[in-house]
Amino acid sequence: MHQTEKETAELIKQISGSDVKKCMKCGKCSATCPAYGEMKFHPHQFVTMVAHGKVDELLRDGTVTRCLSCFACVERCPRGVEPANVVAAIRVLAEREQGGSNFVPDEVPALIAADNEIPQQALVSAFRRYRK
Amino acid sequence: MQAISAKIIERAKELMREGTVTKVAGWKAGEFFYDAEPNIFETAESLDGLVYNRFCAANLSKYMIKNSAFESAGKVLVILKPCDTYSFNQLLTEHRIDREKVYIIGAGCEGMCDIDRVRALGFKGITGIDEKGDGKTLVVHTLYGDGEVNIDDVLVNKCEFCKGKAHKIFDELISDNEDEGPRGDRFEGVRALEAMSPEERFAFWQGELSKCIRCNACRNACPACSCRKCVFDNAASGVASKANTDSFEEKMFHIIRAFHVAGRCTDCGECTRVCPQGIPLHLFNRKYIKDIDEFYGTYTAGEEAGQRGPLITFTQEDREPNSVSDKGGN
Amino acid sequence: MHKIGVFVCWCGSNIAATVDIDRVVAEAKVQPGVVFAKDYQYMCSEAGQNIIKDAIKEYGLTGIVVCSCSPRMHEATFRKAASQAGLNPFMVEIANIREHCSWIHKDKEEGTEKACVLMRAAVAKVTLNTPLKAGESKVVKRALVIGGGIAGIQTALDIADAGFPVDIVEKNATIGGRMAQLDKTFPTLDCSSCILTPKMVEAKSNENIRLITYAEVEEVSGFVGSFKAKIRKKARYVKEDVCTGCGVCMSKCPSKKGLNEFNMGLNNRPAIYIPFAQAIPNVAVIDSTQCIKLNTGKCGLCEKVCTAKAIDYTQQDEFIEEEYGAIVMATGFRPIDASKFDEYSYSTCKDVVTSLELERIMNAAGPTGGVLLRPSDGKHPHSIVFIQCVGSRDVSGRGKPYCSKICCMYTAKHAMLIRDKYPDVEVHVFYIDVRTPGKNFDEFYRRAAEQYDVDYIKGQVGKVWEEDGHLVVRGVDLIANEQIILNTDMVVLATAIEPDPTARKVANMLTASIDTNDFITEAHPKLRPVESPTAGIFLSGVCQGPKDIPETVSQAGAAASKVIGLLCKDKLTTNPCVAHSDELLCNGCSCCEKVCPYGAISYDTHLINDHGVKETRRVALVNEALCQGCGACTVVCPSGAMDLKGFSNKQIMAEVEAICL
Amino acid sequence: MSVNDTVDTAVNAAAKEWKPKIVAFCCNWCSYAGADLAGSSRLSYPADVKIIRVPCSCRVNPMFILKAFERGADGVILCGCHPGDCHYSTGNYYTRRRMTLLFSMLDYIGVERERTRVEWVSAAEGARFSKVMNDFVAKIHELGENVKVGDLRCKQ
Amino acid sequence: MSLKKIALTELDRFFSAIALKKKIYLPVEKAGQYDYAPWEPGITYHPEVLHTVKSAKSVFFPQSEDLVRYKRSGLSLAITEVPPEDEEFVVFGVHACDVKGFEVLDRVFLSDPVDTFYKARREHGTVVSVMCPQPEETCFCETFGIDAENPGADVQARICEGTLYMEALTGKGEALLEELGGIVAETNEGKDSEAYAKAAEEHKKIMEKLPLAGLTTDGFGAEADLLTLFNRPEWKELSSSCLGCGTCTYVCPTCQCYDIREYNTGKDIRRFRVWDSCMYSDFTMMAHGSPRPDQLQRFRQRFMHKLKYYPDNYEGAFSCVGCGRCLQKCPVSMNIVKVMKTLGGADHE
Repeated sequence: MHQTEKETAELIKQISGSDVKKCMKCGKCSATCPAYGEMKFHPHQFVTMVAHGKVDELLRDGTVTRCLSCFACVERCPRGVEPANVVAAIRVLAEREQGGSNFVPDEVPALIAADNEIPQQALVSAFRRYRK
Repeated sequence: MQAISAKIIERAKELMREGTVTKVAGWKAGEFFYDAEPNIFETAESLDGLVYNRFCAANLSKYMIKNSAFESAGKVLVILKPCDTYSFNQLLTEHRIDREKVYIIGAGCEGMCDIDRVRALGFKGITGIDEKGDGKTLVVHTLYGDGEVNIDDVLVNKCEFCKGKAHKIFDELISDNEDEGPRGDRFEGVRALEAMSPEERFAFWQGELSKCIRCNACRNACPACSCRKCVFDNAASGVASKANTDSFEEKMFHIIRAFHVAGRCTDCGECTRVCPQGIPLHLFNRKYIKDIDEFYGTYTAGEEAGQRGPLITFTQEDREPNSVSDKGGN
Repeated sequence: MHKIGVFVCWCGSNIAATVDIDRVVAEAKVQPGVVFAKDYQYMCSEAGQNIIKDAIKEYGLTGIVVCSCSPRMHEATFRKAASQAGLNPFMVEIANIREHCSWIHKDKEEGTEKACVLMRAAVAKVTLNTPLKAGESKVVKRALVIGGGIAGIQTALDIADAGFPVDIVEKNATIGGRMAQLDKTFPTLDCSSCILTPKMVEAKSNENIRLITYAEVEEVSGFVGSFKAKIRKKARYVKEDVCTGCGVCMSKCPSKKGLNEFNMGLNNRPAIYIPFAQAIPNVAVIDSTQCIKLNTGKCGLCEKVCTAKAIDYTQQDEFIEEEYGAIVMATGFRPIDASKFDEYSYSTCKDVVTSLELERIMNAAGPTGGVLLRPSDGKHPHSIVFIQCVGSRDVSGRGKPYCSKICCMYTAKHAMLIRDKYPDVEVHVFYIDVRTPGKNFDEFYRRAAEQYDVDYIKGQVGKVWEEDGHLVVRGVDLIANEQIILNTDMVVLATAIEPDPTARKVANMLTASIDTNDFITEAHPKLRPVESPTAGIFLSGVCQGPKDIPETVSQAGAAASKVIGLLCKDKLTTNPCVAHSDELLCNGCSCCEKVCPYGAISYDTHLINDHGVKETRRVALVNEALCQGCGACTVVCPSGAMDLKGFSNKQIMAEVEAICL
Repeated sequence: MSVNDTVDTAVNAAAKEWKPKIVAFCCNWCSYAGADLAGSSRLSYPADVKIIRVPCSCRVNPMFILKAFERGADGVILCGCHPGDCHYSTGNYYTRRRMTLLFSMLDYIGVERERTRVEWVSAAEGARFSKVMNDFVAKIHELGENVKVGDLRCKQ
Repeated sequence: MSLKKIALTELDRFFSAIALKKKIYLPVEKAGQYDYAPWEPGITYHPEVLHTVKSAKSVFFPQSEDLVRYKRSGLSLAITEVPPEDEEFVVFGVHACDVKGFEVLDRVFLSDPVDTFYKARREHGTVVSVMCPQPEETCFCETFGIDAENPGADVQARICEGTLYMEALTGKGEALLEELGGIVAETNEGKDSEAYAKAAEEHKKIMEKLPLAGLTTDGFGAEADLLTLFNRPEWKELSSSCLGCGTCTYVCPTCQCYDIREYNTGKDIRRFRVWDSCMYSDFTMMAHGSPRPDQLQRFRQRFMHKLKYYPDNYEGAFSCVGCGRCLQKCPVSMNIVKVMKTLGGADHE
């Protein structure tokens, strides 16, 4: 179903249950994030972007897949905003979107080449999750 | 009980003659075997009319308020059954009786019978009742023939769920039975109601309470309802009412009455016994007794004089009022 | 026959915007008993009050209802006005159509309807009001100040200056409190001790002030004008009046493992000690947990070296009982425990310190003699990272939801002082917002950034850890939008402040209400900021909410002036809304006596004439001076003999009926 | 239009028009002040709630609550200081016991339990006051009109 | 006069035929007890029930009834009258004692000043009496000259062998039976028929065997000396058990005292009357207090009224009908029989 950017943002808020308005822009989430360097946008930015309803780029960009779901940001956030839940919500949306896959078979050889030890289970479950 | 009865009369006469007491509160023989009325005997001779039989259920402790009042001269002898002593103690706790002015004979009790239950078994025109020697059977003589009933089937509700046969306060005991502890589960009626759906409960109470004629027998017989002037009689109280002009008024009356005696009611059962409409009023009081036991620890009003009732004390950890509906069956 | 007047206030547009005033007035006019109704823009103004007074006189009103703001705001105002016009002040009822109506309901129709209902309820109540006469109670001309920090000292000094005796009860061995621990004060950078110690000395020498140190209030009973307090003076094992404070004992004491509380535990002190050099009273105290003599019976060195013979190992806790007319709470604050924030490694890295610890490190009388040294190895640090809002503005449960107010400024102060004294030290400050409202405050902060080149980074720190003998800080710079990693030598945490843990206990004792953060609630946040809702209890300093020194001092003075105002009176009028027992209805059952928290109910047996029936009965009597009017007794009274004046059963039921119409 | 339709329409109209009557007893020191704070913070709650000021929650007699129901109230809520914070030290502890028993009895006679409630709201909890009232009114809306306890004469 | 009859099994038809046109009150069971209430389909008549808890007087003189209403609009007061009963109704199953009770009330309420509410009900009500089933030991109606077998009223009925025989005694009664048409069958058996007479005879035999059969009103009534009776010392002991409740009063078919009260509904004010009891401490309460401050006085008042004051006022008629309800219902088993036995008899005159 086609949605406007704002509607998508609302959906993210709904799914995540996160009250992004509570953010006081302290940056603790970003300061805490171990995957910060991997991301184009950073946890505090996700929150702000969702709050402002500017989420299309966030959805298109692969940033959220970089999140390790370590929940450090949730743990540390002094305002209870729960950025990782926002991430999870965006992921869910991505999963729901047919063809919006972030993981294509072509990538597999490279992944295996990079890390011989990568468990097959991880790859299979990644397909299950990210490829529809 | 015949034997006890004779002993009580003898002892009462003795105490009166020697001047220990100037009057005796007991039961006086009536027209029929079952209708002895509470009476204040003022002469030793009149004590020949005193009876103590299976139909002396009336609790005499409330009469002691008036008979031990400051202006009341002399000492009064009162005959109390085990359950009556709880009421007496509670009245002592509340400073309503002057202990110095009362001499208590604790009378043994084997359970009192309810003439209405005998009638409910189909006996009409009862002209006399004899107790058989086995202590289990009553022989009922009626205008329409005689019959027998099992005493257990016609016990007064309070005796069906007897609290125990030990007297909690007395000056002397005339008794030939031993305490066997409580009889039956007195909360079974409450539990049965609790297990119903709210709609069923509402229908049950609606049916029972709509019979109420506001005769105040329950209140006036109740030893805990001993207010000099009841709020429902006091035009200035804002809740005064004399009759149930609307279905709400009997609810208001019975809930407030139950609340006013909560923690003070000794479960003497007089309310239910005297109700001319047969409303099971004890189900209100036992609900509160059960709640109090469950919420704040077992408490028996009148167990001893001077106790601090559950509504005039608290703990910091008491349960929250909003939680009352969360409780399960247990 | 009732003649009720109803006065409807517009409160400018506060009420008038969402309540149709004309309709309320029209509705009021048809209420039974109402003979007059009028509206005005500001009923509380002089002109408004005159409308009320004139109407009372002109129409011979027997009761009035003012539809206005909360009775907590202006009930007293209108009662006074009524009284000036010759109407008993307790014949006034307030319908709260502002806080409870116009301010919360946006729909005018809805607001108007509700305002009418509230007015109706107030009219229904006032028709049942009876004129009440306030009783009188004595005022004990002595005040108690709980807490001997700058707030308590200033309050006590001001009260003492007005000529009233004051007792300061301080739980520590010396007065001075937190301010004594500070090195410099913002924004003037003057020396904290230099401005505090003269006040401490003054408190000691003022003949109206009695210092009760090393003591705690155990019990308080009574009420405004005559509180009774029981104070436990803990055994200090040193005779306070004999000790000269020479300090010889300290140097001889063999037990030197006690943590120096004054230096935030950064170094040790002997078992017998004087908290700090300028302590008042300058008297030693023995730490009973550390003292060898008290624990094993051996040693006794201090007794031997004390030439003044001040040591007394047998000393016991003493109790002082005293009456007070007023009590001031000045229980102060403490920093919260920073170890809850494991990401900052406070409990594992010695070089992560709190601001108050840094304060001691910077202080000449501190553990390092005022030289900035790393606690771990005593080396000079080259870089320091300050982290702000540690536990402040934190609703996650680890911290406090409020802003601690002072941290931005003291961090700027620290940063500036360090850069000034040690220009080689790099200083970074991670901040969320820098809040500097206050005279010369922002200028101060900007000076730190501009003149002293302090590096202010907008962002927070996610983790601090130790690596190769230095600290690593990972934070985020939100402006640059990058995560940064800084190597540093020290980390300073601007920990949130919280009320001293004794505050809750004391507040409960005084029946002063307390908020969810344990700050004492003021009677009104704007208009009565230094009073507790409980009469006779006043608030001074941080126990009421975070504040800096100048604010504390001005609040202390304000509290003092309120106390003085109270103590100046010879008599207090007591609340006439007290319980009253109708002896004709009383059963004498004693239930009311058992629930009365003030022991205000007693019993008497006497002859009662109940409509011609004369009987001697035991009946309850209420001591009106002791009764505070809670009403607990009224509900346990089954016969309704016990009722509360001003909030009688019938009055409340009339309100219920009017509301449910 | 059939008879049933007419009835339905009438019922719907009544349902739309029905506004619950809610009586809130608030203690002077905490909850009334909390309500004031809700007001000054402009935290709205439905106008169906009408507040009666009492010195302490322990002043509230069960008779007042039954009186409210008699007169057609749909819900009664009682607010006081948090246990331990009572201005009169112990008042709300007694309230707690009394109301526990009263509510239990109302439940026992089959009256919907949620029509009565006790909440502790401090003077500082304006937001909570507003939330409590919003929740309570929502609950009463869910339960609908009180038909079980009330004097019919007052409803005619 | 001829009888009409209907089989007891057909009573439902009988009731529904009447109910088509008017309300019919009869003893109705509710949670184990019987009181007069309007008949509705599904309600069955229990001929074996001797007594309702409240007597049949509650139909003509209900426990509470509105008298007048006022409404305030603005500052003016509008008064609405409550119209007296204007619809016909039937009271079925009234036994002899209760029928006699109506007479006691009639003397009070229908004499000047007439009680319009009561009068309207009496005029619109048709009473169908029934010979009572097995009398109880507490019955003593004969003491007051009541013929239990022939209870009287508009229609008098008797049940024998599963059939209800009815005889109209008044015009109203005739009209009622007339209206019913074919529902009730004409019968050739006259009052002198064997079965009909036998039912009464057997009843009579039981009546003679009743333990209270010999009770007389000697020592009471118009001839007795008021002050002597009033001052008898036995009142003290007699009243010592009285709890001061209103049970005896409320179950009594002849007690007629009522209190007038007002109830403010918030929308209007209703002035209503409710049964009162002279046993209550607030009975006839006045500003200075109660004229009978002691329970002894209140107790005496009730029995003096039944046995002396009422006879003085109404040509010797007693205001007790011997139904025995108070004997069965008094919580402390104190009752008028004990009073009569203690104070009555020739000895004391």
